[in-house]
Amino acid sequence: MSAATEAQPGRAGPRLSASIKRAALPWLILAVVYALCVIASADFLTWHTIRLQLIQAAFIGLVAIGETLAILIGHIDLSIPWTITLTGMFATNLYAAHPHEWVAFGAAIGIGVAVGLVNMLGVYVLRVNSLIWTLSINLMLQGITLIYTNAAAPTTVVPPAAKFLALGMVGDIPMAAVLWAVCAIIVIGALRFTPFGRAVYALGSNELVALLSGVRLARTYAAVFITSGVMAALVGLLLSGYSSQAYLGMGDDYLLPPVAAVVIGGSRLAGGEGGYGGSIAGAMTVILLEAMLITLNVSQGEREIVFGAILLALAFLFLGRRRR
Amino acid sequence: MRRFRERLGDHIGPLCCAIGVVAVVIVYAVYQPAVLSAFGIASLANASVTLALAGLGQTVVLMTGALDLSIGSEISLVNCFAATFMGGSTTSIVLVVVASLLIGLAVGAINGLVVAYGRVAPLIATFCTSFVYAGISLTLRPQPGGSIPDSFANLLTGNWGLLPFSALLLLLAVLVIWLPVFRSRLGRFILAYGDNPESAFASGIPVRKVGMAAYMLAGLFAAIAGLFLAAETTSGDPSIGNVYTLNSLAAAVLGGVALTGGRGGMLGPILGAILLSIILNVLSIVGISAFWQDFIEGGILMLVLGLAGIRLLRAQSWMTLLGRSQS
Amino acid sequence: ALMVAAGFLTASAAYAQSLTDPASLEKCFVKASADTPMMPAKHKTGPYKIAFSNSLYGNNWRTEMLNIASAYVKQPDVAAHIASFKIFNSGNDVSQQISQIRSMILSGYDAIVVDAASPTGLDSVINQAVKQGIVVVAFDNTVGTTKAINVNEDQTEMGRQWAQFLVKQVPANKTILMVRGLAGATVDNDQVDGAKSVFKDHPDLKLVEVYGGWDVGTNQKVTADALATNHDIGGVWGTEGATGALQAILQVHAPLVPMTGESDNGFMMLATENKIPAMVIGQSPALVAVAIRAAIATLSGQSLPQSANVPLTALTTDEMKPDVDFFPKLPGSFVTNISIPQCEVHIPVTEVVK
Amino acid sequence: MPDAVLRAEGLTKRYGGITALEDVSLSLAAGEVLALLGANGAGKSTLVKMLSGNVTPDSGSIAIGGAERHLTSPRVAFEAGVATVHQELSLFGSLTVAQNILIGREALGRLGHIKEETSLRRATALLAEIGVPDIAADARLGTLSLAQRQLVEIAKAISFDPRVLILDEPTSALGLTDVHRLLSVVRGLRAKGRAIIFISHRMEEIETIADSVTILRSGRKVGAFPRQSFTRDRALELMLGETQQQLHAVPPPPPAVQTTPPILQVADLRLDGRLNGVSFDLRPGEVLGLAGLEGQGQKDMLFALFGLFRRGLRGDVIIRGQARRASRPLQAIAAGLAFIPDDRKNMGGFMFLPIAHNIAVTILDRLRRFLFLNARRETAIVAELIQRLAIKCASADAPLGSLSGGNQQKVIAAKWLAFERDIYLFCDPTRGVDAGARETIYATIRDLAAAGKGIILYSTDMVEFPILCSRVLVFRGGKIAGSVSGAEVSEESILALSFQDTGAVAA
Ligand SMILES: Nc1ncnc2c1ncn2[C@@H]1O[C@H](COP(=O)(O)OP(=O)(O)OP(=O)(O)O)[C@@H](O)[C@H]1O
Ligand SMILES: Nc1ncnc2c1ncn2[C@@H]1O[C@H](COP(=O)(O)OP(=O)(O)OP(=O)(O)O)[C@@H](O)[C@H]1O
Ligand SMILES: [Mg+2]
Ligand SMILES: [Mg+2]
Repeated sequence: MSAATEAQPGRAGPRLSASIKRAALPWLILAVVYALCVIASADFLTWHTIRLQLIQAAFIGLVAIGETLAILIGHIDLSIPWTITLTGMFATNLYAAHPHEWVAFGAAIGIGVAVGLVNMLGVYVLRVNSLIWTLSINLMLQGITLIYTNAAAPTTVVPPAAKFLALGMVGDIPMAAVLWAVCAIIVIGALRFTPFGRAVYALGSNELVALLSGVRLARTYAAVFITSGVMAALVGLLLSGYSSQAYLGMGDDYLLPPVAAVVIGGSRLAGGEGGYGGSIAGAMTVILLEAMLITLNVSQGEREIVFGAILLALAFLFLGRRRR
Repeated sequence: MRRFRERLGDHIGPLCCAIGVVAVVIVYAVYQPAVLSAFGIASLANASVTLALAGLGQTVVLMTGALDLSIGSEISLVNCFAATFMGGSTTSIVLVVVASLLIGLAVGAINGLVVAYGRVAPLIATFCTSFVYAGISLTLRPQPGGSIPDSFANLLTGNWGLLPFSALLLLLAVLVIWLPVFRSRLGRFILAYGDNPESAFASGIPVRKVGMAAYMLAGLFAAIAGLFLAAETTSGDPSIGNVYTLNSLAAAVLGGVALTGGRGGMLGPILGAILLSIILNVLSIVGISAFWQDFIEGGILMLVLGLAGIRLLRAQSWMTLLGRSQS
Repeated sequence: ALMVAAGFLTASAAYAQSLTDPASLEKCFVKASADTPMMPAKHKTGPYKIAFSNSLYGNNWRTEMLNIASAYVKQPDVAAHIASFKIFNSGNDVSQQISQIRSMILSGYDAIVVDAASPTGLDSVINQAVKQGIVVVAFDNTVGTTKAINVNEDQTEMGRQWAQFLVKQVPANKTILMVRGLAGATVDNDQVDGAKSVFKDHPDLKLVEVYGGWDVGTNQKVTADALATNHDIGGVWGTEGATGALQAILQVHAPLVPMTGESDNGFMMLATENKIPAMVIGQSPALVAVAIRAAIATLSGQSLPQSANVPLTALTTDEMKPDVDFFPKLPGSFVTNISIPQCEVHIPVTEVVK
Repeated sequence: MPDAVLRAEGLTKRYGGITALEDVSLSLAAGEVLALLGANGAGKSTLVKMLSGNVTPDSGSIAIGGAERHLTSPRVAFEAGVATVHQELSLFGSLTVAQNILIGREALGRLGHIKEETSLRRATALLAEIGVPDIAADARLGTLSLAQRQLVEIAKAISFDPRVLILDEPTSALGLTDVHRLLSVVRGLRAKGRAIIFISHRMEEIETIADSVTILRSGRKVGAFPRQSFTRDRALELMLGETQQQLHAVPPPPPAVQTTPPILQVADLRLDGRLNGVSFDLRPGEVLGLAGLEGQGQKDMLFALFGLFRRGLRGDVIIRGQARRASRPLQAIAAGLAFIPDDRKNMGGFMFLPIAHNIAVTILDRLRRFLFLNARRETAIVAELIQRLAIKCASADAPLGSLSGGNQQKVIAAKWLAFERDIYLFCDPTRGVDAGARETIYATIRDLAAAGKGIILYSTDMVEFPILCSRVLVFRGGKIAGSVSGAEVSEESILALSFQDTGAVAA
């Protein structure tokens, strides 16, 4: 290495610190938001409270895995909410009829894969704008869910494994957080150390160059959208476990917050830059912001204004600017 | 002949929509002949006008190659504002109408500032502002209510013989806003900018102002839609506009407006909006369960987007195909 | 279950005469306030064409309500009055519902039953319908116009009764967690107004309010949040979705405290199982039947209050009987109060769960 | 000179590390045609962009009609009386010809509405005036050919009735007759007292039309003289400078041994109108040049070989005896091809990713050990290539975008050296590349040839063919117009073949 590179510390210095800054910023934002929470209520200092927030953050964090990948390749996945609901409904129902856990989990994964493939079809093959395509898929999935369930929550029988993953404890640590940590390690590892990760960044940086360099585009697109679908499906099962039932509104909170988590986490919306590490901080930030706004009894309207304004400020300052 | 085919290619979107509208209306009339009465026609017009206006607004922005995800919130905002402050007197009605239009222009200008001058990607920018506008509507009017005087409501939603006032409103919006804009240089600039921003800049077009103007026009159309909804429901509702964000995109795309900019007219989105609005009515008249409505709506959208995509698949080189990458 | 259903059918046949019987109507339709005017009767000969314009669909309550509507109009005594009955769903889109009602006006219905997407948004189209001689009855999400008959349960009274139950059960100086419904909704404000009218006489009780959005998951989440930061909760004032609040308490092993809620099967199951002092009063999905009955009665010449409340039935944990008041074999999300005996509305469970 | 219509003083422009233009001064009188000459990347277009308000100079001043002007935007330049025909056209495919020509200056009615009829009439008159009445003013621009569009662009510039008209390679896309029409329009404008800057790589045109000649080399003005003292040799010497001597000093590689079987055979390749039946062979160790005027199909040829055309391609591509015509780059890569593009920004590299990732992207599959990338091997390969190509960088983790253009180009070549292929397609690999980097790239090409690879080189820079190629195919109109090989390869012989029917212009 040393032979190959002419040392130019003057140029390396600022760039290195810039990338550290980029990686540190989400955690800094998280620290600030957490400090605000503590000021709002000292209870945020107790492990008990942190544990509760951790479970919520895990749900967002898990779907943010797929959203991070989608954003890294320069797209977006807005079909998550009704993938969650459809999976919750379908898998619990199936489990009630065939009480084997693998049936429920198999069905969930099947739905996730199917949704991912349809997303990939529109975005990669037909080259439809991912925002509009995945939103249409979301609408379609809503319709399918309503038709399938006849708009009634069918059952309260939930696979015990889903319950355990959502509510169980490993010592003093929530199982959901453990699951999240495991998935996070896998994703971060995959993005950093595997050919797949390289392909994701290459694709997000410049699709044409990726094509010319022999990156397997279809495979990468499929992997990204299928991961997103499967993570949403998994969270659908976990949420059913968490509430001991699937219900129609269960995906409603998963349209914006995963995107917000990724954006706060420092990934560039145009793709190619960022990573999942920041999204972890982003997911916790989103959950803590919500918890804080609840504690402070801020009205729904003010909450949305604050939310939109913060996101816009972040985008304007350093996130989603177009280059000229 | 070649010229003719070219022309046909341009108008294929509106043409398909027109055929669709006629077909749907025929089905409607078979199941319910009274729909062809004055009251029936007014009902159809009232049901479509809001989406048509939203679709026109969205189209202006799409033509510059950007998009506006805040149209729904803008509609809600104006709707809540009008229902909250419109008193009964003629002066207050006029004042509130004028103020509503100004609000539309102002929120559009905010979008334009962020996108054209702040250079934030349109998708993120309007995604964020949509939350801000929605939050303002919720703060203004935490629950549905307020009031709209009958005089104003009847003025916009009534009918004169076979002629519904709502259709007149749409016609007026087209005559007073759309046509003058697109017969003037501004309209030409909007199309040129959407066609090729680099060329537009090199041709001396004030590109940032054009981008800004497009969002302001979208805001203006959204404001008219919000006012019409206020008249139709005689009240304000902070979530009333939500359905129009995606549906306005759908109406525009159905009407043959390209998401990549530089192409589009007003007839396509209007017909697309009418088709989308009536089809849901017809579905329930024909006896299709409401649960199928989201499915069918999503299906129509996917179909149209997919068909547009298939057209693109004929691109000869990978460079044109990938060059069209997403916003 | 078939036997039960058959029994109900014969029983309801006995009520055939009383569907439009003034004395029976008076028991069911209680004037909302002393100065509520009476709605003039219509004298049309039956059977009638009735349309039902529903707004939101896609939650348990609405689905059961739609099933009840279909079942009710098939009961022989009701069916005798009905030439046709059709259900339209518009979703929570006001303009869609407006255009649907306009299309009903065109179709020449005698009466329109409405569960409105907006408390004020439909007023002008309803006025138009009434002008055409159509009887309009709104229920559940009622409407502002005085041209329509509004039928509902008294939400303020409901909130008040829950609060009264709690103030008797909760020791002094404790905190009461109020898990409200949807921010901004009229029903939510009414329920909380009723509750606060009671709580204001007990200043020693501290109130903490969160919004549970009337669904189980959100209830569970916000209750868990609230439990984390409040350690002396002595009672939970819950409404629809309180099952989630109860699950949150069980989940974090917080002390079990007296609770209130609506008639969710799951809530009653958990309350009886864990022997938690609880009181349920529920907005009944059978209100739709009452509204249909109001339409028939008005058309056949009876005069009803313009705004009427159906008497409430409260149940406490010790009164809850399995397979009568709640159903251990059915999902927790099942809304149990599918009959309103005061109004002679009896719907067998088999008609609601399909 | 009091009668100078345009006077530029000390114009300088830097893009990051690259100096596009340094301290260039220029003055132009009414009725004068000034020809701007220079090799590719000499800074001609940069100068033009400053005069037209598209780029603001880092330093220097511009005066028009004696008054100093800050040309901060194209609009300001138009208002000052400068109209420009850019190298990359500034037209709109979805508008009509008339709408394009008069954009921003449409005839307006009293209500501010555009009077389309008047515009149409004005545009038609204008097109007739420049001698192209065959272009319909109401035709959609997107339906016109490239040459027709070029003429429309010229009509658009002339419609400003500018005091200064700048034409940046206006003839590169035109055939002989259109060039004649254009030159007579320029003469007419000169007669009307307009000042004109004319850029072209075709010496004949310069000799025909120019009143004075200014020559740029590497961003500097290296000569200016009246037409009378202009000779091609002098101009070439000034344009190419010492580099040329230096380059000529390196001997060309030996011609390929004709007995080895061809590694690549192309037979009657066609792509609607852009390639009209191209056939040739490529042997191992051979460097085959694709020459000709711009846009004669050379680039399309490379794109077609590398699978960049998804459809419409006919004919045979045979690699090592197997039919391997590709419709996707992946197929081409699998068939043993590598492609080094000219458009660095859009086609070359990932500007925001580390250099190492840019290089290793082609060998991801080979670096895989179980599920993971073998980081140690990657680092070794990357380091070796950085050293071999003398890529100047702070570290292999620095983003590609932080490098100078020449070094970027080396990185792009490096990624295909990492993944060894049989046939290398070089598409103008030295565009915008400084002399040192050029040498490295030339050496790389020679090394590859020596290692028995087959190489196809397209270049816009004529001088590269004699020093690199054993054989050159000259393209004209999507066909091979002729070929030269061995010692015959020279700029003159290539030019002669390129100009076979346009050579008469000079007369
Ligand atoms: N495609 C482009 N290429 C280069 N620059 C561009 C491009 N598009 C926009 N710009 C920028 O936009 C500016 C000109 O935009 P425009 O003329 O619309 O601005 P304006 O609103 O008129 O500004 P002002 O208020 O300063 O007059 C230029 O300064 C340039 O930096
Ligand atoms: N926007 C830019 N960013 C970075 N470098 C640039 C930019 N524009 C031009 N350059 C560089 O400036 C130099 C001069 O380029 P310019 O386009 O002026 O050359 P030219 O003389 O017009 O060449 P040609 O004959 O190929 O048109 C080149 O090295 C080019 O790479
Ligand atoms: Mg300006
Ligand atoms: Mg140039």
